[in-house]
Amino acid sequence: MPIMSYIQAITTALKEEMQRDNKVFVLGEDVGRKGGVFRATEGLYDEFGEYRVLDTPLAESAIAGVGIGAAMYGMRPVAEMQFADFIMPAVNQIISEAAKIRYRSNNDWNAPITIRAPYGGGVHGALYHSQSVESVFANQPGLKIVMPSTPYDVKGLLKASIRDNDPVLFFEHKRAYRLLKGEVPDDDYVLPIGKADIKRNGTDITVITYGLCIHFAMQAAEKLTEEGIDVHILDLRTVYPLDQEAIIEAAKKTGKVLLITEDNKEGSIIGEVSAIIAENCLFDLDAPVQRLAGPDIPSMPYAPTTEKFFMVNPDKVEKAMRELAEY
Amino acid sequence: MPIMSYIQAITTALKEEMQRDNKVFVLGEDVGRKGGVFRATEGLYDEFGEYRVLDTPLAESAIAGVGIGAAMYGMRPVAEMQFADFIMPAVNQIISEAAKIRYRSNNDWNAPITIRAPYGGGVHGALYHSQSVESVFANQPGLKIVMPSTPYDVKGLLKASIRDNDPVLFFEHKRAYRLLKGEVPDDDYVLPIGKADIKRNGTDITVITYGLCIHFAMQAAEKLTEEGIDVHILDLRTVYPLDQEAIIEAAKKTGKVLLITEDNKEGSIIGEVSAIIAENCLFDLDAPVQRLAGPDIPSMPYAPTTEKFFMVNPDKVEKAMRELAEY
Amino acid sequence: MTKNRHDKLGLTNEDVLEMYKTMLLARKIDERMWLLNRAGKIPFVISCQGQEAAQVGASFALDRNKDFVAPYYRDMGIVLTFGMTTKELMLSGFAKAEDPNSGGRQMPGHFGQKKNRILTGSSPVTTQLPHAVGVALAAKMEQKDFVSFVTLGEGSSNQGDFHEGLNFAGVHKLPVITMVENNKYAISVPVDKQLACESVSDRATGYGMPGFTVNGNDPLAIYDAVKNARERAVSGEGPTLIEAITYRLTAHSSDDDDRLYRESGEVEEARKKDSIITFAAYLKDLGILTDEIEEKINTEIRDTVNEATDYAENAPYAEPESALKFVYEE
Amino acid sequence: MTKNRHDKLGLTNEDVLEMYKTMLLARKIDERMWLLNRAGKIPFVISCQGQEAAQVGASFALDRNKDFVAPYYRDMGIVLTFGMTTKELMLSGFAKAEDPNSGGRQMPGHFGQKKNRILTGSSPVTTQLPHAVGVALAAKMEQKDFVSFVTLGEGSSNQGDFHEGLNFAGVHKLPVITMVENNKYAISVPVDKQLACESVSDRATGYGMPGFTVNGNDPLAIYDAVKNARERAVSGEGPTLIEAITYRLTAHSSDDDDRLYRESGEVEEARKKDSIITFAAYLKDLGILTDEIEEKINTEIRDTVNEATDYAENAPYAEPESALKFVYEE
Ligand SMILES: Cc1ncc(C[n+]2csc(CCOP(=O)(O)OP(=O)(O)O)c2C)c(N)n1
Ligand SMILES: Cc1ncc(C[n+]2csc(CCOP(=O)(O)OP(=O)(O)O)c2C)c(N)n1
Ligand SMILES: [Mg+2]
Ligand SMILES: [Mg+2]
Repeated sequence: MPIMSYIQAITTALKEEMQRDNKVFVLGEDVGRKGGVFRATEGLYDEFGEYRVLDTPLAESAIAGVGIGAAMYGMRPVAEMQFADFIMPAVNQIISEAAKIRYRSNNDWNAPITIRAPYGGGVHGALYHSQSVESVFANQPGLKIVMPSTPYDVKGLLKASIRDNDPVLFFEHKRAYRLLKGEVPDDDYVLPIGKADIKRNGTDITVITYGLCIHFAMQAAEKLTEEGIDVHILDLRTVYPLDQEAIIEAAKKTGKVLLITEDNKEGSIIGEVSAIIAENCLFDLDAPVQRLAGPDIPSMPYAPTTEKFFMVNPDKVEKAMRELAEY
Repeated sequence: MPIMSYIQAITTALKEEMQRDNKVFVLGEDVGRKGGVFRATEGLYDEFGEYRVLDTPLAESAIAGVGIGAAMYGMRPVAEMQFADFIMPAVNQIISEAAKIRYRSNNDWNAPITIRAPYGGGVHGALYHSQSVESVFANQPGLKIVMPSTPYDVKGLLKASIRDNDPVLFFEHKRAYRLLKGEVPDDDYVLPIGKADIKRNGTDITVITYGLCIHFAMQAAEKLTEEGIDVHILDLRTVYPLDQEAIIEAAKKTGKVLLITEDNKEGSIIGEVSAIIAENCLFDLDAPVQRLAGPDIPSMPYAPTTEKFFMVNPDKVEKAMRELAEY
Repeated sequence: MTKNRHDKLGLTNEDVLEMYKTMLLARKIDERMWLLNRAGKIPFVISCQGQEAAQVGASFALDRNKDFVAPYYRDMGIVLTFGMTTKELMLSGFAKAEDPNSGGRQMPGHFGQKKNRILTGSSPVTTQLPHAVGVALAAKMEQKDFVSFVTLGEGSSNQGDFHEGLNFAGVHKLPVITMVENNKYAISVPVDKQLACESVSDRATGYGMPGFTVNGNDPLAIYDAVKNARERAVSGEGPTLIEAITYRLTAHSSDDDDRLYRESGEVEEARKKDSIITFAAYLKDLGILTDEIEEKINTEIRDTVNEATDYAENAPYAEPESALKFVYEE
Repeated sequence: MTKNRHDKLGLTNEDVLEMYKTMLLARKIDERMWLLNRAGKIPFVISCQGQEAAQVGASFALDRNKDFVAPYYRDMGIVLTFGMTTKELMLSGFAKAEDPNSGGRQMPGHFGQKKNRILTGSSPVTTQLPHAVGVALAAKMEQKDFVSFVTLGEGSSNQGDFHEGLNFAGVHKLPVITMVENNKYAISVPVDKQLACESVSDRATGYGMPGFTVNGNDPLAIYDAVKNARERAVSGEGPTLIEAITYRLTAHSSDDDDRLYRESGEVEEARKKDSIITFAAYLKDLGILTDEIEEKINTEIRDTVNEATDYAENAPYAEPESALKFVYEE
């Protein structure tokens, strides 16, 4: 099986879907000739031409809104927001429109748009090129939010998102782009949206997280094996709507749960995960539900000292795991 | 003490603050001559003139953004979003700008803007005049979100919001406007932002909620007294950042907690409340942390059958309370 | 003596009579809705009154078998022309399950009907503009010869989506026609507190497209403008911005009291130019609308509206639990 | 023979020399930042190169003791003119605690300094425009005679905030001057794929204000335009939109490779019109910039930049825990 980076898996998924279905097209800022500021759409402009890899004016509400219109017509737009932080001008189109089109028309219309955006920190991106923005959208029925953690999942979930008949927000960790590599089959596979995935089987403590933090958790878990601590890791993969069953099962499995997000703690996605556990597994718990997250400050600063202070990393994860195991 | 409606308390607070400080001004759609679509700014145009009660063009991002600019200069704008549902075009100005101005300038600049908006359902408002939108903003350090439940709290908290040196979102339940009446002192009092308030002391179960649901909970609690069930009710009042201490104390008090919101369940503010409890009070709990909320559908429909199906009401609250008490 | 102005536009006498009938039908449905609202039977009305000529004139200039429309809440004249029935509109007014727009989920005025290519609309204003641009982008990509047509109020033309959408359309020369129905008010705010420019059409240059200001009380003038815009669009010349000067004859909605902010004299003045009266006069002067035909039309419309009202009033609401359906594909 | 053009603008020889010095200083700081970036000492640079004349010409036309500015990330020429020092800029480049813009919290180019009335800026483009309008609204409400001045790129003029902000300013005739620095590219996207109009200034009519397109390589032309706009503004005549035609001489930022999307010949061509060269030539022709003065200026600037670099490089970063401070008032 070929080994690919996380970002190569994105490009591959896009390319294969565009070859498969000529209704699929990409639009966004600098996605065309330049191939995207992260080069996620590299080569697509040459292969598919200007209109299927469309450089738009600098206007995110139009990128989303025009995409939604095209999707209602029957196209399959894949819109790129250059950074997740810059999705904010498009919030009205996403929450008021995309999320509600099927519902408000009583199933008459639908908007199969995929909106991709790189999120996350640890790349000297400062306040506005580092944010996790999923919680802004994670209370909007009608939307699905996918946040993959491996190249394999990226390809299967991006394809599933593009083929989905409802709007999907697809957030890609920008530090994962070139950091993470893994086996990605050549076949045309899709993975189910809405399903969490056990990334590691273990018996002592349960870690539930998503995105780049899966990687940190896997690293930390390896280390803790030596100390005889056996970690179970659940990758949410879809952070809205959550896979409640999988969460409940994973929590019950060990009775000790650590939730991790790179986002600020208060109001993040893992609060909901904790609530699901508190509602369904109370008597299976042997320890309070722990959360490891960024501090409640607007976003991570630029200076390396303070950026590091903010970011979740394998050491912080290992420490939190060990404490929970010893609880 | 005078008896006032919820909306009269709004108007009174605005008027008193404008009299007290001529940097305070109101801006928004139809707030001037018409006095607002709900009449919250009634009489202010006549008293303070066009520029202190400014009818703006129909453009929410400008209402927020121009307000933020004026606030940075040293004014104290109170911006009205005509319905909370229509705050979405202003999300970028609120999240990227207002929330981060103090932080990003390392305390050099600040933006003392208050943004008022009527939220909530039960008024035949359909999908776009019924939403609870707080969770969109409840993960944004730098913002404060106030959601009062009584005329008394309205006056004290709106004054506090206007005087606060940071941005405050102030959400008013539109059905409470004329439904709720209560004693409101003539004095110039302020109430602390960030502090929850015990609205009823009880020993059997704890209900934590905010806004109009406090009213439902109080009604249900009265009924249950007859059955010998004694309900403790905590009013969050500020839903971001949450008053963790008060939440922990209230949860520990009875060991049985019911969280209520009118918002859709998944990803709502009460998920975070539950997480705080799961993190801090696990061994004090005698029952799983219960949540009563709207269903996970985009918003409540227009038809009375389906609107009623969505809305939290005293009956649903009473039923949930009784079940928890009997757990 | 009144001159025939529709001949040279390629409109037959039947066409213009049909236009008038549609305008009148819209007016009569709207009037009935107000009565029902005042009688406590329906919770909300938002009116087309005063804008029917612009709506119907424009729709007649489109291809009703292939073009897409993205109407705003006042556009009863457009959706009627595009095939929505009186009964369907009444079902929507009563919020009944059978309403094709939303199954009673949305307020009246939130149009949408896929089989007639009426895009589903929402309450936040101007969001439909980029949608129409998106449909036009699809037309260009797929090399189809349809256009999309989108409307909004003059107040709504101050939203960012107006700017972003029209610039996008201009850059890519997309087949989309935008008609701003300038009815002088955005709820209580008069146009001079909304717009810094003289005419909304002044904004067209900024988006590299032609802009026209047209008398919105004259369905023929609007027809002409939209017809030309459509020709430009399908021949690849790009988008057009049209401003229709109209007047809002009712309060903003059934929740509004317009006496708070405008003089009744102003409304009286506007009523004199009401297209329902002036276009009828044009047709009468030309002998197209005879007394006999008029009576027949009136009776027909009355019957249609009565029947639709009865039907809708008696139709069932959606089941409570049906609220859970269609959040996602099922 | 070169004609003296600054006299009749009311500018002395000292003034224009000062302008030139500021332009050159901005250029030299910027060049140093690139060297530091390529040497791995600072993670990011975003340049003013090619836009200094517009920035400095405009700032000199403002009242540097009372006007407010809301610059965008390339505006080193503006903040230097408004009182930010080379050392402060270097502290920001190195993200050090002492950086007055953000204490090292933001990337370089995210300007802000209250004592000099430089509004704090962010990364999402165009959000600063409504802020400047808000400051101008305050000026009007408080009957003060200052103006606010805001800049942005031509690509950024397609954001909704441009439209909403300028219309607001136009309706209320607010004392705000907007200068779009049209450098022909928005990252990789050339201006003809960004804007449907010929000139950004074509958009002014839509906001009821005058619009001018000015040669951004000529600090005197820009000075003149902004000076007139300022007079209009303080005398209550309202806002002005100015488009400065410039060229981006560097890649978009240190993360960009512009060879992917533009020909080097195009850049070479633009370098010939570089204001640092052409304005120096003007001053030399008039005998204002002598060889002696030039050498002195160069030495001065070199020393200043060296000193600032050394200082900033050796200055401490903010403490890790300091990240927790100033979320709210403390
Ligand atoms: C984004 C948004 N903000 C506010 C509203 C509330 N609102 C509904 S209609 C309206 C006025 C619209 O005026 P205009 O665009 O001129 O259309 P008209 O009603 O006059 O036809 C307002 C403010 C809304 N629907 N959407
Ligand atoms: C809202 C938003 N979207 C995207 C970006 C990413 N971005 C940064 S600069 C830029 C191009 C800006 O072009 P222009 O306005 O012409 O200014 P220039 O850089 O050419 O001076 C883009 C797309 C951003 N900063 N903000
Ligand atoms: Mg109007
Ligand atoms: Mg540019």
